[in-house]
Amino acid sequence: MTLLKVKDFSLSINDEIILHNINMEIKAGKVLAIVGESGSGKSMMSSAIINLLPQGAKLKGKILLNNDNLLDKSEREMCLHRMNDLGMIFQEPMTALNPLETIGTQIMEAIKLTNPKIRYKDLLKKAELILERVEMDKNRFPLNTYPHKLSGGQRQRVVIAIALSQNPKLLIADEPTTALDVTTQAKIMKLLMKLVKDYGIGIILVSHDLAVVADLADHIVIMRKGKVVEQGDTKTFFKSMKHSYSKQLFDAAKHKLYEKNITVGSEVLLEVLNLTKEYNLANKKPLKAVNNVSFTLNRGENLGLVGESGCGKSTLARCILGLEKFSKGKIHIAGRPFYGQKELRRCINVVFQDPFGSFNPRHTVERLVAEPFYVLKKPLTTFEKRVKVLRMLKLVGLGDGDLKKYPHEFSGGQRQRIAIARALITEPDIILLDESTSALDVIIRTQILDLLRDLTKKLGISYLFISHDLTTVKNITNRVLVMKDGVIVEEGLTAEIYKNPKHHYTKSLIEASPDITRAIKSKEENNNENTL
Amino acid sequence: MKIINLVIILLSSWPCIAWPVTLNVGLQLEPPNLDPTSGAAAAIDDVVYGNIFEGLVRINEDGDVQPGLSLSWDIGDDGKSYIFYLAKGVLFHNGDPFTATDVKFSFSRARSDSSTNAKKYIFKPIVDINVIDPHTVMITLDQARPDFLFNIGLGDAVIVNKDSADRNSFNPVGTGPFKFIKWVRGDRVELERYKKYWGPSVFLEGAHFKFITDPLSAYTAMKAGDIDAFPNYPVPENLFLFENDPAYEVVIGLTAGETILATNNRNPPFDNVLVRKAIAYAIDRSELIDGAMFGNAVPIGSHFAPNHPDYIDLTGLFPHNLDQARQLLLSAGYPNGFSASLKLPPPIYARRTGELIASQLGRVGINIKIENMEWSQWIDQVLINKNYDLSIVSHVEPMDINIYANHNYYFGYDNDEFKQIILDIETNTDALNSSRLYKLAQKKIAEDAVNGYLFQLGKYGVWKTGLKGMWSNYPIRSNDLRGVYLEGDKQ
Amino acid sequence: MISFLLKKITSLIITLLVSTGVIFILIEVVPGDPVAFMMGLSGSTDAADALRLELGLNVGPWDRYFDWVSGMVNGNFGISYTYRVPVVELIRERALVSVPLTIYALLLSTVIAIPAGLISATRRGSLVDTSFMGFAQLGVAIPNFWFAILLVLFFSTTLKLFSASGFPGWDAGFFICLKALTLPAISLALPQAAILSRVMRSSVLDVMNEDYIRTARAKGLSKKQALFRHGLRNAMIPVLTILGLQFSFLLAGGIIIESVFSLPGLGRLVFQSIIQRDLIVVKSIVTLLVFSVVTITFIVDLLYAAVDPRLREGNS
Amino acid sequence: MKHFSISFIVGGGLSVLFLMGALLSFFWTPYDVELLNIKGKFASPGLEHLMGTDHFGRDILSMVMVGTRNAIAVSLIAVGIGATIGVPLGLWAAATCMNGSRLIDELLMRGNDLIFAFPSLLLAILITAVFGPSIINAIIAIGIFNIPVFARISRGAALSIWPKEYISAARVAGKGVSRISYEHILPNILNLLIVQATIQFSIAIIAEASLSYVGLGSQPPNPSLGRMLNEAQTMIFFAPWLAYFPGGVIVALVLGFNLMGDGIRDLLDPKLRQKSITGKVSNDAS
Repeated sequence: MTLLKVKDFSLSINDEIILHNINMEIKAGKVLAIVGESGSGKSMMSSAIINLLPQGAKLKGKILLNNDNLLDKSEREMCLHRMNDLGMIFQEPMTALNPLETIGTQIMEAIKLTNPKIRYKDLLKKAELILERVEMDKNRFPLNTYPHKLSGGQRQRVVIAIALSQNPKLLIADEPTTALDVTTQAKIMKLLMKLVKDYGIGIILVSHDLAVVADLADHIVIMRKGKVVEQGDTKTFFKSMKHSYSKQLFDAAKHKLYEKNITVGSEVLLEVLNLTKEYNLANKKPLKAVNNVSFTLNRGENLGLVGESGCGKSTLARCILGLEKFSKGKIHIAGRPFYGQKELRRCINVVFQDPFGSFNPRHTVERLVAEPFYVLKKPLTTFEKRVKVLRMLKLVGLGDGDLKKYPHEFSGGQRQRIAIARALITEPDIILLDESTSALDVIIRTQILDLLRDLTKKLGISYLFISHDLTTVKNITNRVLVMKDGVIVEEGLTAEIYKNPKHHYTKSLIEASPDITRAIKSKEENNNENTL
Repeated sequence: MKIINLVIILLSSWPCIAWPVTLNVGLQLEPPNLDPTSGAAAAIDDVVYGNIFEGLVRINEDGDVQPGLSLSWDIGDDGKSYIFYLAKGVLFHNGDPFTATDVKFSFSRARSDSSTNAKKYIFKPIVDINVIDPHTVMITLDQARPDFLFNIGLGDAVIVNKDSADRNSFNPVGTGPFKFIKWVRGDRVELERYKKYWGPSVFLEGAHFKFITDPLSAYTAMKAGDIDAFPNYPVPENLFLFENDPAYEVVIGLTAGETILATNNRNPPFDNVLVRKAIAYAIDRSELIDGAMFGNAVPIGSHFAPNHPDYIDLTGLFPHNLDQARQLLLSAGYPNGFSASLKLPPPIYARRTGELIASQLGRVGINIKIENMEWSQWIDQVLINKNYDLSIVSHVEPMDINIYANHNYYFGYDNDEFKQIILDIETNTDALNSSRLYKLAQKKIAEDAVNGYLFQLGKYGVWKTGLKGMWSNYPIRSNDLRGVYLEGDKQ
Repeated sequence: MISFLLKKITSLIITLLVSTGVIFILIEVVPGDPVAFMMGLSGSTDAADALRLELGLNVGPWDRYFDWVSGMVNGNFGISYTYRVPVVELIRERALVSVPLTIYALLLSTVIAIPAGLISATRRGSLVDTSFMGFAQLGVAIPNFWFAILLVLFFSTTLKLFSASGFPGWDAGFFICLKALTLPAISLALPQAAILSRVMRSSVLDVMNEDYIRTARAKGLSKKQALFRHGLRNAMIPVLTILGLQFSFLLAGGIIIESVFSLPGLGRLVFQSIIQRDLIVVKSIVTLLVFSVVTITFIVDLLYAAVDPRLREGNS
Repeated sequence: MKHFSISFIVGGGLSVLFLMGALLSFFWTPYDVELLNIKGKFASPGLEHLMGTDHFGRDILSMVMVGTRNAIAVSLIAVGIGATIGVPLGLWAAATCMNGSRLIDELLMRGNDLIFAFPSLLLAILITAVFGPSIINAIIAIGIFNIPVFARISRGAALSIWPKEYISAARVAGKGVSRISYEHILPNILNLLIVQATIQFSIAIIAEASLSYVGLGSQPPNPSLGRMLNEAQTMIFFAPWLAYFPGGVIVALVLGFNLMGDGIRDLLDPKLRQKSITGKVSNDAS
């Protein structure tokens, strides 16, 4: 039976149309996935249902919860609905909890709201029970734990616990796992699905990645620029989808493997020998962020480095870039020991993750891209610089007109192109790609990856691609290192590792990482089971 | 016999007193301590003189020497030896009886090497003090000193008690009509009538001296009725507001403060008498008095108090005349004037007069740069190191024309003729002669235009109507409250 | 927590030591001789020398510094040159006026500012908000001494509601003293209240944009409930800082107000002492003020820790 | 571009007005401020003297004009001193804090605390006790207390910029700490500094007024608003204009600059701007 029905719903904020004529429907105990890129309005949609919108929001149409229209409700009535019927989980678990209150009080507050007459003893019991429900061991995480003690995943569990504690009929999860590691992501998703089954809750799952939701959702809604592009039952959707955009998303989501016809030279460009980086923390024993790591990167080679957040991959990168002093070991670039000296710097450059953070907002593209010229021994004239910059911009697919523009005038994808231009401008032998595509929407991501692949090939540049995301690494590297807790646990040709990973961690990573083809397969399988 | 008169006056006025009251007296400066024999702060005498402490003799409102603890005295023909006949049955506030030994103690203490008495020079001439009997004491001087009697009437020469002397600075014990109760530092000193006072009993229950630094609060406190009397109201400009208010009485008297444009006679161009005369001509006293003192001051032509019998009016000596001034400057070799600094101490009269003087001298081409400074800076730079051109200050010491005889004083006036005059004054005993000599002295420094002589600082008494017996003049700094009473109903 | 405390305390002590040095040097270079000041225009020189001896001004600066510091350590601040009483006693008397005044003013400003800031934050953009913030702007702009004068004119001379000046002393009774301190407190409090309310407003606004408020609202809390249960304590953190600063500022900043109302407070004492070159008093008071500032910042830090668990573990 | 807020317009208007008046006073004032005319003292405001005359018969309007000029000059220079010393210190502290030795950072910040801990007015008084009262010393006294303010704020802002990836990029390009501070950090914290400067400026105006009120600061015959107020006190009962005009001017001046400061903040504050771009103003549910 229909739990929530969105009918001809439109939303505008300060007369700027955000959502236009949305129709969707979710049944109790089912999962509805809203998929779209940033700016598609998917988050606004979810906020609209629970009516937590910015000031100046105007809503049209109907949002029917059990056939009564939420849009007619007064704020007080809405509060009651949020208490009893609706729960919400947000994207950013790190800030979603009040830092000054224990998780216990925050959960119990929620419980007390739904049944105010509950006795304190029962309240405690219920809170602990719910924490167990979200698989938080009450011995490791007693109720009086403060949020800052918890990891992102654990906090997200607490947020879910809060939502559950009011046993809602509908749970809205806005990118609940985007900020988390793949393994955690998988766990959280599993948890959510379990809840659907146990409680018969309806879930609206908002995500930017088709692959994430493909095997979970019963119904998929594709959104773009505030409109619903296409929607349908997951079983049939992927076969029957017509809209080009849906197809794009689909292609972006299923990653083809990297063609292996590259020639790896014998010349060693980068050599890392027993590198160790220690941080000594106040009144704790020093933490080995990078622990005795060794590897080489040959000319023409495309090396991947995979690991979850906190595994030390970024620290390793910063050491290689000469941004951090390392405690032990050696780094050789072009056969010479590297400790941040200028003349070797020109051999290596970097593309960072955040397309917003990686440019000085007050500099023009020309100045930004030209910055690396600073390493050259004999400085170039402004003219020479401009010529080179223009050529490079053309290579990354930007026009001469962009020369005098400022970063904020570009989209995320374009910025990443500029970043690449900056990295390549001094024609280094190595570029280091630190999560360079993680912040991008799936479609853009594939484009950027293609660009990278072509360019590096064309210019004969080798790169070290650092990422938390196996699938990305998979289709852009020919060799891969898997890192965990500062140690490289497995190393080998990409294809090999994906076929039969040796280390259990690598296994878990591969299983956890969402893969749409696999997802669809599994879906069909359990359909068949149902039909049999 | 003066005493008798006083008593009669008091008795006659007795019936019209409603009832005894505790008087709130406003003072601008808080005394640093309450021992008049220590520092030079006039603020100490403001509170204690005549009220808590008494001397052998007492200076009264008109500056005359009156019997004090010594009811009468004989002076030897040589003018060197004094015999004082002390009052009997006098008790210090701590209960000790007052005897001749206390006199000996007090004076010896003031003369001793360890003494920090600012006016040690008073006791310099004493060669011997001997106690003839408990109520008779004889003091011998090195030579005749006509000003000795007056001097031992000053606060610095009051009689203190052996046991309490060292604590007088914060717990003063004297023989006066009021005894010290407490001192709320920064706010007030409380006095209470001393029941066992030897003299005629006073009318006031007690007195609270409240210290009000801020001139605005002086006005508001008065108007709000927090204060009954302001013996020396700090700002002349709003006096008229009280004059127009029937609830208040304003009595404008004189202080011993000759306000002068102190001039550094050492340095050029001021070592040149022509220049000094030029300045004298350039000064427009009426404008000063009108502008800076709002009309409430008396012009002076020399360093002498106008209410003193020996005073002669020399204000006409250099009448305000710009052309004369320019002429003199020309002949002195400064055709287009010169520049000089004018260092001003904090008091309002100095600051205001300073600004006017600057503009007045500016008219004859003397370009003045004003430098305001606090007292300690002023004392340091002007008084001690004589590092100044011009300054404005009021010399509040009574009968202090003799400072001109000291060529090391900050004026730097070194004139043998004048020194001789002062010497004569100090040694001579004949009244007539001394009067002549004083007039001579006044003339001399006026003609040499040692300093610019501006005006005698007024004493602006403001108090509630019906309050009688407050001093209207300040021959010496004192707010002797023994004769004060409130007429009519106490509001 | 322990390490946090230790760190704070050490920095506290160091600051104090350095400050004593700075103060001493500063005072040493101040020209003008207390003795000369006390002797006045016609003081005799040998008396001055005697006094200098009595005040122990005849020894070298180093000795004086060490005497002073070591004295202060065991609570002996020396004897005032001019008043001839122990400096400690002087300071005690004056502190009995200044500290209550400061607290009074602070209370006033908090009582006014916190609600005002809260209301204008919750009613952002409304008439109330704009008018409150308008007042705040005005409050910041008015020099407090000027405001004080206007207050005196109106309440003392015109309405005769309050006595214009002076302080009766606590033995005269609590409420009488409170009355005497009211006008000064108001004139001190106004600008502080203005500043505080602005801070309060902005910090509340910031907090209301936090994710955890959204979480709270998703629980079904109304906007106000969410703010009061989850927002306020977070919002108070910056406000605490300002309060700490203001306390120390008011403690020292009373000078002008104290003289306008001729209150026997620390400010006026030190001002007087500077004029009279009672340098031993100046030194001690300035040191004390510095000390109070440092300790108050220290206390504020402790309060942070009390409010914020992250600081309690010292991992921040 | 975002259109100007009302506060900016009002504040800017006031500030410009006063600046003009102050500038004008360099070339022309209705009367000579040093011209004393006892005969014409306490003239109430009228056509002859728009703001009346004082106890020396000086024209208040002229004095207010010059006084405003002095106040502005003192505040500008004082804030300038604070900024030119404080900002580099702050940047340096941040840089050292981010790269290796925290010691210098610690030292600098402790020094800041020390200055902060000093009662400002007292120090000013002491300074003038040492060097004698003068406009220069007023500037120094106020300037000193602006140093830690700017040091702190620029340090804080710089610390938030240092982790940015474009800084890493610059360092990958081999740029040194000082160069980065100058090329990348400073331009990006400028807005903040400008806003702070306007606030400090208005604070300085009040400070200058207070100093000259207690007789420190610019010396006669050179007029100053604070001293005018002080002199006016005792005459306020029969010549209130003596106090109202200078006082009003101070208030209006400070008000103007504060409002302008707020306006500038609204215009420049990166936070607000970002919001206006992304339109992400989270749950202000009505």
